Amino acid sequence: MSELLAPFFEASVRLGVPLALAALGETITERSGVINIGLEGSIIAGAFAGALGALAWGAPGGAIAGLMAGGVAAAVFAFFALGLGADQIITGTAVTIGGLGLTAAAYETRFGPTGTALSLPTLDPLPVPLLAELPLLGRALFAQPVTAYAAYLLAPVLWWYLQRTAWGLELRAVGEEPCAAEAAGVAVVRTRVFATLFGGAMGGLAGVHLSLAHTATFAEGMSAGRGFIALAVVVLGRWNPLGVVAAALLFGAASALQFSLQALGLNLPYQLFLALPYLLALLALAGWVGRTRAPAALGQPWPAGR
Amino acid sequence: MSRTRSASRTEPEAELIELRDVHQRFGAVAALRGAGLSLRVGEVHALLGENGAGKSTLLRVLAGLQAPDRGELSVRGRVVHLHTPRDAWDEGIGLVHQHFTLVPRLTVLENLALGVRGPSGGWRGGMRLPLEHVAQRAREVAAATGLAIRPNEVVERLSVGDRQRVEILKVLLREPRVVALDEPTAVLAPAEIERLLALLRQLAASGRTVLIVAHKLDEVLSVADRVTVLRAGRTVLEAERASVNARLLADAMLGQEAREAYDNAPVLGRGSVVGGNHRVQARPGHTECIACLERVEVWPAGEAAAAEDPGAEISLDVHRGEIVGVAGVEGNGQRELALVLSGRRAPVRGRAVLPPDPAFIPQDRSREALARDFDLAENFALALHRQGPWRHGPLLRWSALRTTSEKLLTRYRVLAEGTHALARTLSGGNQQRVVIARELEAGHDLLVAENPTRGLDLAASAFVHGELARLREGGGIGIVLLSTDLDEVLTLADRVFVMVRGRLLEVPAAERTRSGVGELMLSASAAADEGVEKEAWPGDA
Amino acid sequence: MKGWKRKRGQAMLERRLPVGVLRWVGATGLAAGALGLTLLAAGVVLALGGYSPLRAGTALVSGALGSPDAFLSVTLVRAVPLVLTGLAVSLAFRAGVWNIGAEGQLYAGALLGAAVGLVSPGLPAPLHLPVLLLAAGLGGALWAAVPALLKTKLGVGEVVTTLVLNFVALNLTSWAVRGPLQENRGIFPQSDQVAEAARLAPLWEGTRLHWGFPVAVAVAVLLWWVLKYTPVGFRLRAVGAAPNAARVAGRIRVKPLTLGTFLVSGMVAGLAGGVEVAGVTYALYEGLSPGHGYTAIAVALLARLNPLGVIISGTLFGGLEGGAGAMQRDVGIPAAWVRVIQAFVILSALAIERWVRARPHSVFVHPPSAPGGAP
Amino acid sequence: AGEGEAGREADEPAQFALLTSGPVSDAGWYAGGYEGLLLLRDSIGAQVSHQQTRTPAEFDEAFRAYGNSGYDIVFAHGFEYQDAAIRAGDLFPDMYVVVSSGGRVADNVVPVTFTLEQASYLAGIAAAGMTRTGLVGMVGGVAIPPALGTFRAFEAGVASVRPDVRVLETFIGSWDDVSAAKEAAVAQLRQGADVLVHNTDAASFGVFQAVREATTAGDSAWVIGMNGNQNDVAPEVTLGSADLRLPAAFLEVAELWQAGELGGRPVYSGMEKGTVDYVPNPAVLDRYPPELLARIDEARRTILSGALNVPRVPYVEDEIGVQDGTGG
Ligand SMILES: Nc1ncnc2c1ncn2[C@@H]1O[C@H](COP(=O)(O)OP(=O)(O)OP(=O)(O)O)[C@@H](O)[C@H]1O
Ligand SMILES: Nc1ncnc2c1ncn2[C@@H]1O[C@H](COP(=O)(O)OP(=O)(O)OP(=O)(O)O)[C@@H](O)[C@H]1O
Ligand SMILES: [Mg+2]
Ligand SMILES: [Mg+2]
Repeated sequence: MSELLAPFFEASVRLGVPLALAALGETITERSGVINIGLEGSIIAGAFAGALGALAWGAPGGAIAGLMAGGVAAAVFAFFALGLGADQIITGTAVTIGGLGLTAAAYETRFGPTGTALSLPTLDPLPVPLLAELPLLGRALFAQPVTAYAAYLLAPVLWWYLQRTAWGLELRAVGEEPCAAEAAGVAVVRTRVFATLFGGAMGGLAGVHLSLAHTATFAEGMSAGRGFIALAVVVLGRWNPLGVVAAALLFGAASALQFSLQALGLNLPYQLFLALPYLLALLALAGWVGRTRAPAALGQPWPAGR
Repeated sequence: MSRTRSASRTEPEAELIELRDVHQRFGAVAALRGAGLSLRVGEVHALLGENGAGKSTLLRVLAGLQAPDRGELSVRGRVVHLHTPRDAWDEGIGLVHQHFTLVPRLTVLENLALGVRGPSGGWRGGMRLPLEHVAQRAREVAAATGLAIRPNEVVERLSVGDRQRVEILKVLLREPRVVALDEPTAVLAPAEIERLLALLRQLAASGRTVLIVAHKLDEVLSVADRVTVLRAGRTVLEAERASVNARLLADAMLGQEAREAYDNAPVLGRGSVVGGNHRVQARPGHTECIACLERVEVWPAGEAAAAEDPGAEISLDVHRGEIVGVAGVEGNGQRELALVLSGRRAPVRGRAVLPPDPAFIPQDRSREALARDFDLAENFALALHRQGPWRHGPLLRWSALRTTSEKLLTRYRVLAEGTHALARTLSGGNQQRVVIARELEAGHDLLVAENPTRGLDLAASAFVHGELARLREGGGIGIVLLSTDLDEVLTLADRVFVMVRGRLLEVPAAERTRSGVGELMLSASAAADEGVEKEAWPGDA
Repeated sequence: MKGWKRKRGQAMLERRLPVGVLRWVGATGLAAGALGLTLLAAGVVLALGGYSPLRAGTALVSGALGSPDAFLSVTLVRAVPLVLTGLAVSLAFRAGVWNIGAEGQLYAGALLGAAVGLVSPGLPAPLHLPVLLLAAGLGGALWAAVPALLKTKLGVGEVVTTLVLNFVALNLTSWAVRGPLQENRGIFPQSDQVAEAARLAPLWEGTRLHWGFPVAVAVAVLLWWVLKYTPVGFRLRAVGAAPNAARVAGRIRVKPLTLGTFLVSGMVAGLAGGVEVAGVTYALYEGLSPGHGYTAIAVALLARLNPLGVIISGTLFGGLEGGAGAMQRDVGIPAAWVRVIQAFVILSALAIERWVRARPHSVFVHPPSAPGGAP
Repeated sequence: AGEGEAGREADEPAQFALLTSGPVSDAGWYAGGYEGLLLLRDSIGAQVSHQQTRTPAEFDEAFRAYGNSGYDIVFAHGFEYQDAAIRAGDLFPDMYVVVSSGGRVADNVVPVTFTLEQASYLAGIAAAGMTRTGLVGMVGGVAIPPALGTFRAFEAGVASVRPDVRVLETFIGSWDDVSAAKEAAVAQLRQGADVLVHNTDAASFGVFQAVREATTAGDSAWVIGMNGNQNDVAPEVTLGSADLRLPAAFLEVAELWQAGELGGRPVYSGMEKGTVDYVPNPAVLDRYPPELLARIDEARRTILSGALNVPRVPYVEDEIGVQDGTGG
């Protein structure tokens, strides 16, 4: 049993981590009342910049580069959506299109129009001495690349930040009732810009995981819609960092299950397996996470009526 | 934070705060056109004016929420520019808003702590959240001021009265040198108003400066040292309390001729604007019963309140041509009673026989009565769109709705850009006028009104009182008036009840005096302060 | 207007200029600057890639409306599904229903529509097309019914349920074209072609523009009229604008209204799928839509949720994508670069929109809202 | 239609266009098509153009555009174009539409079938010869006829050597989701498979990475490339590639056109024309058991001799004009 389950859990974590990273970032962004659907753009930017950086300065350098690239994509979003007060959804759409396009264009310019099979320096798994030996979940949780540990650590840290710090309180207030926050002396726009940049950087880190920690290569559009799944994960996790990581791992497990089941040679239409994660998400929503409310000011421009 | 000083030196005899020639336009509306205000250390200063005169706008300017088109603000003779509320805090100016600025989904304590950085400030200030510190201070201030709050309750579950207390506490916690309050008494029960006014004096005595906006002259005159009157955005009077009386102030606010017009206006019938509260003879021999409650329970079982007093039942008949007055402190169930009577909520237990669709003037103006982002015609349509004159078969007749709106706006003297103005842009009192105009126009058999004159200037409330009286005289409609304003209830109601813990106690004719009813209400407010009260807002499904 | 924060040191200026003007100048400058920056960035990026921004621009424009045929056969044909899905989105958003699922509803509509279109011989010719479109609408409504019921019965937020169902619909289609609906020899993942009688004829011979366009326009006008002049439409807007006020002051039963709106929104999106099958592809493919349902959100919002505006913004996006194709063919700009340009165009449009709205408030003494505050 | 080079003055260059429904930077199927286009530009000095189209609606639009600007051949690189191709052929009699692995034929609509199955069959033999666990795997992108064809042939090749060997099959539902491809491969490896073949285009890099990691982890595993020579993607673990030389095939078509022999019937391009072959990875040639290499060559010979018919998914219609709308 365990020789069958252990690899499944490992795959679940590998697939869950990028979602967790992106969704954690978006959680902070959305808690500040900003919905950044340009997240996909940040992820692909992070994946590509990570690849370039890794080629130039090795994997760690790549990670930094990816982080920053994700932030830059978010900065464009912030400039239009928060600076100019343009519609957040439209701006996010543009950033996603632009991110996918720009990375692809740069890739073709740098590696030839027909592309090349890059094999990049990788962020290798770092087994945690004793924990990794644990049965069943040991390797799944504690023989992972640094990006996974980043997700583990950030979840409680971000929860603490939101619930236990003055900044976190201000951020939540801005996302719920910006007028009230402003009246209390909170700088609404500055708070939102910070939250957006952070979210973008996390998206970039998710991209880094894809290109450096997971596949050791880059391909056009390899983010494959994970930015949008991350948006769903945020809701599944009820805008709570801990819940979000759990939801991300659940989603990862569902995807992993789909491959394991196909490998088992079950004779069912493969589309059923591909739809599995989404059907599970639907069940989860209908089941227990459904009734939560989004931050009251989510997606609304500030100052109001602008 | 950003603050720019001018070269001018601080001269000793200067006023504490000096606002000079402030102008503020909103589109076509000139909210302020040359308003001025001067505050001295240790005084209670009253700011008066009609609805839409510009009081709130002036306060928002003072609180750094509104950078005016023109005008100068000096603190202790030093010219300052307030770009953000934080600048105002830094100058020691704190504002209690007319429309609440609390975050509904945060707890009371979190709301109090919001924006309060620990003594360290900066990075470390951002890292630590001084909740226990704030709680401690809050307890002290609450004890000193008698503002009872429940720190861990989520704000959206609080009654309007409770929210007002939190708002005031939130400002006092920051120990501002200047405390500005925009119509703080509007939502408080008489007992609480007494306490608040006492508190304001006490603050002034301790060297703070208090600026209060209120529409009830008796309240104002009882506390104020000095008075400033705004009319149509201009400062028309600034005087010592001693040198003014009610009539003088009314003249200043309305302009003499307007005031006289009001006094002799037929709709008002009896009484005069000043004082405003005219006693009306209860009409004998009521006609048929228009709405009746039989052994109705208003509190959902399991709610603390119900648990306190299981089987709290209400039986009530409302007849055509009478006004049933319900006084009481919020949190004793009159909110729920209003929802049941108006057919907006089914009774928890018991039977409620109601006319087709009762008119309803709800308590929470901005959430339940108006669609803030709809224009005025659309807001009128909310209640009117099902009725003949405004329907063309299955279609809406916007032309008719517009004309009706125009008519009502002028009739109720609503200060607005026109029927296209968004409800959001109206002053508090003008919003209330729109609601009243609409619900009275709907002309149904039953009218349920919660604090109908909340936020109205005295002319307007006198007018509304007149309207209610007139409708009652007409005899076609039954009215239930739920109000925290004792005078209102005593003046208008034919029968007076007090709501205590979900029970409806009729006040015998003999005891229908301020003191008599006051007694009952005090016991009610005691009940509320015990934390019995729980408000389930309708529509939080 | 308010919230436009003045910087330190502007105090001096303010002595001379009224702040209202300052704010306006500032906001306008910001937006204008944004536009300039965006265009500049686009130019620079293209130049870096070794492509002439000028030729790119001209190709984009001429590809979209360089000739009558370009406009009719490219821009408008592409506009049809965008307008319909855009309408679906704007209707839902108007009622405060955040339906992100137009894509899935489009596929569901296409699936059911194609299924009907394939039953030949069967239906009498004159009925075949109407029934196809009806079925498409039904498909979309059914697909929307899931999140709609979850929302109204269980209180489950619709944003994610609709989003997630998009992916399910894609896989369902992918399975259908390999299963029940696969072409007769059972080889290719696509359906057979629908019966001639079930197709939308071209509007003008020689162009690709089909009767789906008038249909889309008709739906737009209808929705606009309903929102503006009917009680139901008014209630729908009220529920979207202020649910509590709608319930308490307007005595509107919010849930039935929400449910209804959700279904109609899904129906319109489904219609988009049916129209694509009946008017353009004549068969069901798994790659039928490149994400019209997502673009639709931008289309609807750009039109400020006004159904008539959707016709314009939909056509705009249609032209943008059509012109993009021309850039690849005529100037040899790779698809990747074209997407970059598209992003820049959208951002520029946003900057312009901000610029226009940055005018002093007094311009809108009477806001241009029609009776009932223009839907 | 049908007279090729005739009917145009010699001086003006031929105009060829390429349509792909994916990015040509995939270092695989689409990239091959693009290289083919560039080859035509350089070898016969044709004026070329490329458009990436995503939806059937865009297919029609692109064909019209090229037809209107008088292109001679549009290479529609994928079966998904076939219906739009027939419509276009109808509309523009003078334009040839060449549909890669298409199924429908008309006077000026020509399906080109690359019999990659032949190479895939040999790959199957190699896999069967190398597997220790008796379990091999196939990772596919989307289940389309060409992909399925190669998989069926691969299975046949395996069975021809060791009927006892089981073959796993996984589809990831995408051509560019590298992570998904990798996880699918990992799942098969964990299942015990030790030779993997793929048909996932750009996503295939994930399969290579999975095998690479497995071998560094100590267990021996092999991967076989597809749709091109991928032997140097991961030289140390790549057994060989079912190579597809699309440029050669494109050139062949262009020459047919110049000779005026293009149209009316499908073009088959396979091993016999050198566009398809199984290429063992020279870097690991020494790891092949000699008899296995011999066996592969043996099979290649029988295929070329026509004695062995590699199983394929037959998707080209048998005669001309069975389907509606075939103009001429
Ligand atoms: N944001 C705004 N947009 C447009 N007009 C506004 C806005 N805010 C205030 N006004 C207008 O400015 C005028 C003054 O408003 P203000 O709230 O200061 O009056 P007020 O004295 O507080 O009245 P009330 O006693 O009813 O509170 C009103 O006519 C109001 O319609
Ligand atoms: N008493 C009521 N309580 C709650 N909602 C009501 C009430 N009366 C009407 N409604 C709302 O109005 C809708 C239709 O009611 P009604 O038919 O009375 O109005 P209407 O203007 O005649 O509508 P229409 O003419 O469009 O059918 C109901 O579905 C409900 O949403
Ligand atoms: Mg006010
Ligand atoms: Mg009706």
